[in-house]
Amino acid sequence: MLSLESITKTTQDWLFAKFSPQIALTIECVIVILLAITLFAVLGLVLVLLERKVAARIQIRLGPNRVGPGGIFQTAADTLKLIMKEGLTPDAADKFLFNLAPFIVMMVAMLLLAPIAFAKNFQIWDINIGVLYISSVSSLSVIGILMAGWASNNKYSLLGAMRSGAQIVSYELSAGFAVLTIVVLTGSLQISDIVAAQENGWWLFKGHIPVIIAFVLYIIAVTAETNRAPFDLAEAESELTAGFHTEYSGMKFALFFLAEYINIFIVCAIGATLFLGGWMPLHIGHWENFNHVMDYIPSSVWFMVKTFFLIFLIMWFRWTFPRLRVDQLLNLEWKYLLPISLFNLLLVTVIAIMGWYF
Amino acid sequence: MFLKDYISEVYNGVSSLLKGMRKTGYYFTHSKEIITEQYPDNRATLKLADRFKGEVVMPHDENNEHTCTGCTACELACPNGTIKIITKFDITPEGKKKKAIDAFIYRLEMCTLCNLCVAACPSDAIKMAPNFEHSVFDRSKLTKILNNPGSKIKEGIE
Amino acid sequence: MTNLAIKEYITAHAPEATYDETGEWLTIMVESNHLKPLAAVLHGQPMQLDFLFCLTCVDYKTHLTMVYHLTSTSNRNINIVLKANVDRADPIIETVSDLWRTAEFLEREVFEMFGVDFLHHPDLRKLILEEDFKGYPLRKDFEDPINMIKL
Amino acid sequence: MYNQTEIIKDTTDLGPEGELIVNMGPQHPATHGVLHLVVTLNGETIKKIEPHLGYIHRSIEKMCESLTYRQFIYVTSRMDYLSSHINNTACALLVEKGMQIEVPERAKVVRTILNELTRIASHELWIGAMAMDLGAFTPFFYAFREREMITDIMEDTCGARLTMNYIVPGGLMYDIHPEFQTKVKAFIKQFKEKVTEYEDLVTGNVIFQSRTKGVGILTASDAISYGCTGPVARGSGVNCDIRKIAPYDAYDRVEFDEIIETAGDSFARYMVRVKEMNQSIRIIEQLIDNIPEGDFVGKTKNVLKLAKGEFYQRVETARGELGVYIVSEGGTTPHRIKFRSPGFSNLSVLNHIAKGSKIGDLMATMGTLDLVIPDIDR
Repeated sequence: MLSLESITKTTQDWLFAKFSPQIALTIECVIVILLAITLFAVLGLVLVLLERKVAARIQIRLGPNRVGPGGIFQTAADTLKLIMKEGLTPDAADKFLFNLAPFIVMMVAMLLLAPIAFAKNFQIWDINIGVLYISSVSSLSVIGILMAGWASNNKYSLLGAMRSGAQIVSYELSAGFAVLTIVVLTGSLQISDIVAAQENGWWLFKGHIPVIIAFVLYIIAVTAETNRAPFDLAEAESELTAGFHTEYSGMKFALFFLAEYINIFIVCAIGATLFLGGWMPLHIGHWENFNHVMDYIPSSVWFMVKTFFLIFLIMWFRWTFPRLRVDQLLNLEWKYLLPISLFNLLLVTVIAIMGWYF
Repeated sequence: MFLKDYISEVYNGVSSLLKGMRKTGYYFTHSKEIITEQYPDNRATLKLADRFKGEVVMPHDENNEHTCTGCTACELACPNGTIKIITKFDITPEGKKKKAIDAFIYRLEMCTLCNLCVAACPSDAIKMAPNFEHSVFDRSKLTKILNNPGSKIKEGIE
Repeated sequence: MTNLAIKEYITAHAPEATYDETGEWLTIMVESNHLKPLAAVLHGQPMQLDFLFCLTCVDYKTHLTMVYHLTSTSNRNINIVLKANVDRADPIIETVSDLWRTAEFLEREVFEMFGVDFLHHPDLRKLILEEDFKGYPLRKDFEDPINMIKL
Repeated sequence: MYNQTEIIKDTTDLGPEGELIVNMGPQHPATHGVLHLVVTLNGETIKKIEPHLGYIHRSIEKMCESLTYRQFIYVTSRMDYLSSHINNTACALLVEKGMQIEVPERAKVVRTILNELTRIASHELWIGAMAMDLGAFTPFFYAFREREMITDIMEDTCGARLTMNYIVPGGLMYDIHPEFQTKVKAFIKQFKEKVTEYEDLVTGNVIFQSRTKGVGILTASDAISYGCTGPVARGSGVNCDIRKIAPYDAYDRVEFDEIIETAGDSFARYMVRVKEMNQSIRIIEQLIDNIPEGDFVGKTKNVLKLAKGEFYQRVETARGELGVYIVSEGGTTPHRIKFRSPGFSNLSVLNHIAKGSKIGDLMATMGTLDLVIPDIDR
């Protein structure tokens, strides 16, 4: 069966047979970069369309349906429009920072792609501190947002950026604790180890209620971290017009937009890896036949299905709930999520030490 | 006590959120609830209410005759000067002069579609038509002459 | 409270007031400099006309008339129209915005539309028109050649 | 209003203690039109709000001075366009009062039904816009689905969806549509089924409640002093329903409750409007099967002339008390006409109740005041 693993393996063997190791590695790097950029573009197009379709269905509408069959080329047309638009820079803006900010946000999103296992043995970089790397790099994105808000020299942008700063810094904590529960259970920070530990069942099912709580906390925290409704205070359309990207237009705006969706994809991919077993197929106890059938589905499909399920969940939140107020947002974190996640971590540690999980 | 309140608060909050998600989830999975009207595509089947006030028209019968006597009641009733009537004098076969309209000028761009002219008309010469696709490339096309060229007043209308 | 009792009560406080009962509600006419004290009396006990539901000005070409429509939220049957003539050339009247806060905005509107000057108003600026607008649009002699209002 | 240079000067200067002056509007997603608020902020906290009006001022009062008593009614549809029917009713009632025109029973009942339908439509739109102000986009579409049924009914009977101009002095312009009753009944059925959705999505939602409860508190005495009417005042516990105080049309023969909430916060104002929709349904249910037969318009002269004098008519629109004050000199046109619009007074209280709250609270407060800018500017 043709799998992503065999493709990468043959490519690598062929490259190392043909060229010296240094050149082969360089070519591999170029291929990976090209693939990553392609993935970005495709994900951006697909996720924006998906969001619009989900929103439309929830809002008893049809959604985009004019460009191409069922409107599938709508986002491509939108991208074309954004590329052709002039990227305005306000007169009073700090021009260097203003133009730099979207790229910082974008780069952070790209860096996060490295340790994600898309399929069995299909990973850019299986770093041994994968989870730590993710949580540390993802917190960098706030710098880009603050930079954009400050450099725009617009009061709405500034307010949005400051809100975003407070929000991301606080929600990092619960997201970190939720991730830590899995690290405690697995005993490793490496992504491949975490996936391998879920071979006989996903942590969501193995780890009793504490892991389910951790999963819920994780989803809430990453929704906040990616500035998605109901925590979209940084943008807060009805309050701050567009928040930190009020002054951006054209492709610079598109980069922010793209980065938002890429971030959603990444946090959902990490969520899927940690709690839903990444590319691991669904295995149930001793049902050998069932497990065999499940094994026939390619691992990349498993990964994508889980990720998109989580993405759908986050979109579902967005189109159902009203937005929180800024002080309520921080209340929710410091008064509810943080105590619960601390207590939860304690429970999980007890479970892990006593070996009470399956 | 504090802990009990805390837990019930969290429980009530989460359950209210889930209730909302169930509602939106219901609509997500039931595509028959979609109410979008695909307007330019459904023009053939689109039916407006018969009373819809789209624009003022002057109905003519098959002999190209209307019932407007040129009394200017509609012009007086109009609150914003949309209607202008230019009259002329026809010579009837008996040799008598008879007042008739030369042009019934109607400026759609000024019309607020209030129906006061139709209500004021003593001989039911004008009525509201359910047309709504009024956009044109030139504003002057919105100034219309409602009586057809060569049209006459119907016999017996005074 | 009947109209007669109201009239007696008001006459006790403002003897110069004149009355008109031809309309739907009792109308009291006073001099512009007596308006504020009378308004304070009406606002206080026992009348308690605490609800100013309309404040406007009418241009009679010879003079301007300020019109105040008052009612009481505790007794909705009492409706009183208070009127005061002001000079057209130099319209000045005391503000009532300290009694009824709603008058603050309504008086600003009258100020720019009729040019009536309200003494002791906390924030008498234009509300609707531009700062440098000349003329008083709702006066009868106002003509704007550019933005035609009359048909 | 400032001119261009002054805006720039005014807003780039930081006030004392790092105050931030933000121009919200005339183009802002939450001001629903061209309301311009100059908001002084200290961080996220609002220190002062100053409304600047006039962006859509059409001088309707001056316009009406040159229109006859038949003609001026259509202009009032353009004031508070969400309750245009009720505005028209106010004007027609005033002319009827001034000329002692006898209105047929049928016209009275139909007017009452249409007024209540208008009120429901206005509240439906408000509920959607309110939820959207707070960041929930979906209820807007659900609310519009129900509102669409009302506009369809209006289209059938009045020939227009928003600015109807169906009411003339003396009665109605033409008789109701033959299917009017069945359509209204179908609407009532659907409305009763779907109104629970707002309960699930908006009213019961913990985020919505925490956003609105205790926000923008208006006390009863302030509500009276600031001249607030309608749901804004009733949310603070002030009895001010003109339909009860001075019944007009067929309101004196129907049973309904005046909704009073005493909390005075945004949630109370929200609840008043939601409950009012149910009361409107109750009124319609009482009348819809008992529309009397007969003429739909009373006998009127061709040229309407009001007697010399002053006339005042109050009606309850969806936003509060609308007063029409006409000074007549005995001619065919009014000498002076004044519209006491509910939004104008309700707006004046905004600074008072939103001061000291957060920017997010301003949206909730402003949303529950239910401002319609053409109504404020006239």
